[in-house]
Amino acid sequence: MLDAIQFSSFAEFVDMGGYGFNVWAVYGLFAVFVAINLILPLRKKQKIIRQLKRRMTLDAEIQSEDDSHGD
Amino acid sequence: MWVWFFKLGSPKWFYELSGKWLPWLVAAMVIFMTIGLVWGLLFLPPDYQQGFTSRILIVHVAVAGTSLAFFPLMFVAGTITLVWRMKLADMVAKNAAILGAWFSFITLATGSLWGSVMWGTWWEWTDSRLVSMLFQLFLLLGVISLRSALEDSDAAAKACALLSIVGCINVVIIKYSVEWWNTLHQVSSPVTTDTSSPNGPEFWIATLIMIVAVYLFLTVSLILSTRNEILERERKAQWVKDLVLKAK
Amino acid sequence: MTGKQTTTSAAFLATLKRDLLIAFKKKNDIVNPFMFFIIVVSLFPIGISPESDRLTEIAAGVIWISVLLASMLSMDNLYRSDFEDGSLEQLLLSPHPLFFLVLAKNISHWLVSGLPVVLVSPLLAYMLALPEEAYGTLFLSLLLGTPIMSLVGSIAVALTVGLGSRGLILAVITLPMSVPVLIFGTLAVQSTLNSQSPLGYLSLMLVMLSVSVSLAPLASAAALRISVN
Amino acid sequence: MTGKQTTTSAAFLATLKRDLLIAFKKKNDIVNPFMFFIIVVSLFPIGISPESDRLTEIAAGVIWISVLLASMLSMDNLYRSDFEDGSLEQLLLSPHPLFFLVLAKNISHWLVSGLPVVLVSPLLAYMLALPEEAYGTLFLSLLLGTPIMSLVGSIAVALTVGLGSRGLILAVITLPMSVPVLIFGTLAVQSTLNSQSPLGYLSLMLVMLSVSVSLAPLASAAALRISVN
Amino acid sequence: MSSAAPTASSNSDTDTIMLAARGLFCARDDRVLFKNLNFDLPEGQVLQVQGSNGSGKTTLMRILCGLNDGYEGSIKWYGQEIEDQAANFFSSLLYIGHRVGVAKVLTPVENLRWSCSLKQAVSDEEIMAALKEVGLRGFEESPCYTLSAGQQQRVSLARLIISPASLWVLDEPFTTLDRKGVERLEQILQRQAQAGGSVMVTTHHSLNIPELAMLSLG
Amino acid sequence: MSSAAPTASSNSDTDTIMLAARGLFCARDDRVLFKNLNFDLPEGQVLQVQGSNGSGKTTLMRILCGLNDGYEGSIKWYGQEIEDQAANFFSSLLYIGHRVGVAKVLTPVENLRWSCSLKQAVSDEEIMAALKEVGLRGFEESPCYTLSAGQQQRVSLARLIISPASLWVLDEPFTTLDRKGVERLEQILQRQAQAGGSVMVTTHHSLNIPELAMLSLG
Ligand code: HEM
Ligand SMILES: Nc1ncnc2c1ncn2[C@@H]1O[C@H](COP(=O)(O)OP(=O)(O)OP(=O)(O)O)[C@@H](O)[C@H]1O
Ligand SMILES: Nc1ncnc2c1ncn2[C@@H]1O[C@H](COP(=O)(O)OP(=O)(O)OP(=O)(O)O)[C@@H](O)[C@H]1O
Ligand SMILES: [Mg+2]
Ligand SMILES: [Mg+2]
Repeated sequence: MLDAIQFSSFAEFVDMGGYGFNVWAVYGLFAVFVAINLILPLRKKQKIIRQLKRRMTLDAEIQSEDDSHGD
Repeated sequence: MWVWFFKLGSPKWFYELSGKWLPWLVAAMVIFMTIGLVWGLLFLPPDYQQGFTSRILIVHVAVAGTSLAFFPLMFVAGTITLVWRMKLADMVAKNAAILGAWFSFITLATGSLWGSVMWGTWWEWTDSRLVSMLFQLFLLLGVISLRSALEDSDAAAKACALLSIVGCINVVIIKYSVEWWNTLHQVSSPVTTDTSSPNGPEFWIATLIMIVAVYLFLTVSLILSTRNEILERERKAQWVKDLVLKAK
Repeated sequence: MTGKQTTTSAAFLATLKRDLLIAFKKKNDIVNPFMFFIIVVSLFPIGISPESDRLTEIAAGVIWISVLLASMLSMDNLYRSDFEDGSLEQLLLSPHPLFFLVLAKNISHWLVSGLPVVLVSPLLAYMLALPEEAYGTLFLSLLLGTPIMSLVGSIAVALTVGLGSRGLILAVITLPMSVPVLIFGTLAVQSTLNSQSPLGYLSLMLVMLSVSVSLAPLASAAALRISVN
Repeated sequence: MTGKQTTTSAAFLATLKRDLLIAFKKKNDIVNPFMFFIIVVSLFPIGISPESDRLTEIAAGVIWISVLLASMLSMDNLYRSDFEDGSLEQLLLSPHPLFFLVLAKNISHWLVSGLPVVLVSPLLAYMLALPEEAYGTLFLSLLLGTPIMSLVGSIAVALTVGLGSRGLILAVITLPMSVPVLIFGTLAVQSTLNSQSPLGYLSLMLVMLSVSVSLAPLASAAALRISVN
Repeated sequence: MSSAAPTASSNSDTDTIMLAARGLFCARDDRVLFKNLNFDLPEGQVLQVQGSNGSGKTTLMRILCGLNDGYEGSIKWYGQEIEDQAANFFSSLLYIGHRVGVAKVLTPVENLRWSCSLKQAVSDEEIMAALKEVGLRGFEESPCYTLSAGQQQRVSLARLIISPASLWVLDEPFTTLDRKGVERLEQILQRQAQAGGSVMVTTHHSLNIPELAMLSLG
Repeated sequence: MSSAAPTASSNSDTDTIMLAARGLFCARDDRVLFKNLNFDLPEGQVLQVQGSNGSGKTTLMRILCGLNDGYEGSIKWYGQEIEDQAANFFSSLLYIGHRVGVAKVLTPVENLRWSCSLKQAVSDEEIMAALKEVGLRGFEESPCYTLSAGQQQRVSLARLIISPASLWVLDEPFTTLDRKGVERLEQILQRQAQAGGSVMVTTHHSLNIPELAMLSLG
């Protein structure tokens, strides 16, 4: 299987037959694109949960404050 | 059938179901993506004409093909929003517009990187695929900017649904008219877009794997952002509160 | 409780008349698109080149794009002031089908801001040194193209009518949609210049026009209901 | 009665911050001029010709005219919503010199809607096949030209702020005024293309810029007082 | 600002019910404006909708007119769902909201000519008479942007005099009226009720109208 | 709608006169709104401007604030013409008109932060306290387009609580306020008068404020 690899050295791999910049730019862009669109939603989920938690404690505070005013 | 349909419309139901599916989808995505990328980068033999740049093509073609799916998707979601008032459809549509803009942009960028090798130029107005993809991007950005401009989320949902439907019809018209327009310019163009380039079967298998991988990625990303949207919009629902409390 | 209910055609006419009346009172609604068109066209000889050979090449495209811009940007008036002063709500609460009332508003708007631009186009074609044989085609293509753009633009205006910042978002939404009209319009002129018949393109535009007349007001009406909500 | 009076610079900063805040909340104020610019530019290859030789000839002119249009049309937001909700009256009733408050609004507006357009212009220059050596000059000339247009446009917006129909009238008033900027801007690019130094034109634009910074806000302030009357 | 108890008190139960709302629920941004709101509007009744700022009066009025569909519950017009007979309902409805529907460039006469003709045929004499009745004599031909806030409101109120609509929905019609204007409007509302029509009106004033029913929100 | 007799009645002549108008004349479109209008506004006085719709109340208020210069006559601020000391006058003036000066996209806090900072330095705590006092607790961070008509008006009224301005000019500040809001605003006006400030206010209500002076137009 390893003989099917098209490159004999790392330098050749990087060079991509002279089109290194374009090939790597495409793969790099693609990687960034995929990563961003997976990582951002995951991070956003964390943020939402944190916010919702804060909101809930705050609501509870206002609630208890209002209750004590009501007395 | 209808029971199922309306059940799917319930955000809670979708959240739970998608939670079960996600690991499998992610696993499949990782497998296909790895095979596709490793094969593409390491094993794909150079094309006799295009050399190693055919490695660009498997990514480009996969992303380009997938990005054509967005307007139909938004058309369907928009119809559901307007006719059945299903909130879930709008949550999907909102994120589909954003993801679709990303896909269109990456199609343009990878296409340009490919073009700079094949044509010696990064941009070419005489290619109808380029031009119609550019206008698809514009239309998607239009939908996004309408959404961000409208303050009321309910009105924004319906407005964007309507615009997506009108936009979908337009994408089709634009695509054909640009193609037609372009055939008239082919003669004098320095560039010939030869779609039937002599790539071997290996190339097409690699491309196919990449296409599957990219579709899986689209699904996963869309599900993730839709789940976020559900949490935000349903934040008052008891099940979301329980879920938040359970999360660390 | 006197008075009897009006027919739909009476309501259609009343709306058409009212909108024309407002336009004639404001005058700017009529004059501005027209002026804008002339000014934008005349920027090109300044910005690009005053030589007539060069101008001939770009004439049709420049005129078409300027018409497109003038027509998009004039759309802003279509429902805006009605929305702001509450007349739009009254329109929506009418017992008559909204389709016709919206159509009346669209027609009035085109008469006031599309037609004058089309009428003056031969003059600008002359100033940009467009060969004479293409005047007719240019005129006809604009005559068919501008109502399409008005009708399609109307949907976008209806969607954005509640927004504070205007103008640009409208253009951003509708300009990409008018690419087909631009393509067929300029191709028609081009083919006349190449001594071919432009009839194919013109009849295509006619088809597009009839489709938009029958569908766009529906979409506009739906959009208005959404915006007023 | 607590609190002490603010200095003029604090009021200036507060106004600048507020306007930027509004722009970032609305997002569209930032994105739309930018999008409009790109869309309008890409209509030209479709309307005129997609061939790069032809495009090279018109590139500088098309980019400059599109910038002009984007910049004029984005002006509409400058005082409009403030007028409608009454904030403008509050501004006029401030004890600080109106010059600085108006300047703050102008600066914020340019940062938000002028600068992004200038920044993206090299990309479009590439797409329109403008020769590479002219990129720098185009960029610089736009960087000098857009604030001039914002400052001059601001006067026209201030004069028309009370009018119902917008957008176009503004363009009709200001486009003719910005012809000199267009001329010098395109001449600068042209002279670079002809391997001459564009410095003369650019320094002329610099002079125009400094004159407008010092005079235009005064005129805008006066115009605002008139409009609110 | 809280969910309202359903408190409409109709004066006589034998009257025909014109408009009936059952189980109305509306929430905006997670705040429940009203829930399980029920009321009947019989013929010949003036119903004042009361409530503090932000309690949902305007929202309720727009829901009834079909201008807002963000609600749950049923609204019936003479026993039938409104959606099933929209044209019928709309031709019996007259709504005047916060924005009064008066185009600034047109004169009062021109404004009325259009807005009335959406519903019924009307002659210029009727319009002139109505304008006179709301105290705009002498302003018939002035463009509306030269009128003061209260005068513009009067233009829209002139529609009440012309209109044969049996249901009036008025959102704060008294705000900018002077004292005489308020009295005159009260008379007009009363006249409508006597003629068998009905009125729903929001206001923070206390109205001087006999047999007034009240609906309180939050 | 006719030329007004000058009818301002000040309560005590020994007070310092803050604002003095002499021989004011204003005509719009040939109709004389008021002529030879004279009045004094001493420190510590609330002056209600009355008049029917279209009598020129709004016009008068805008003239006093320098927003309208279509008049004749003299307006003095502590004995000196206003034009000669504009900055001085403006820093003591707070005007709230028909359009309340509340940007829709901003939150109440952001709105107040800007509009107050045009005149004086203010802290966020003061703003929060003021918002609480006008009954907007819980709405501090909602964008103003989600507020009801009355709530938006309350945002602008919060400025009264923060402001150290000695002259308030308020054009129909009561229109969309509910009953509690009206009472609270009356208290605020009274407090201003007790602290030695003055208020000019137009409204069609009868205000429940002791030692109220009246100025009638038309
Ligand atoms: C609708 C979107 C697009 C689709 C479906 C698409 C699809 C494809 C496919 C299937 C090929 C392979 C053809 C072959 O085997 O040679 C290809 C090639 C190519 N694409 Fe795209 N593409 C799209 C958009 C773009 C864009 C936006 C660009 C540039 C910005 C671009 C630039 C290229 C180039 C330069 C080639 C090589 C053409 C050649 O072989 O001569 N494409 N594209
Ligand atoms: N732009 C204008 N052009 C001409 N006349 C005007 C203009 N604005 C107002 N007027 C006239 O001035 C008169 C006074 O208007 P103003 O707004 O001051 O009245 P007001 O006393 O505030 O009335 P309201 O109680 O209705 O608010 C009105 O009769 C109106 O016709
Ligand atoms: N577009 C919106 N988005 C979110 N919330 C809104 C929106 N419009 C109104 N609301 C909320 O709905 C509530 C009711 O508003 P509404 O205008 O119906 O009140 P109202 O009873 O008419 O008050 P007012 O007496 O001040 O006119 C308000 O508290 C407001 O915050
Ligand atoms: Mg209300
Ligand atoms: Mg007034």
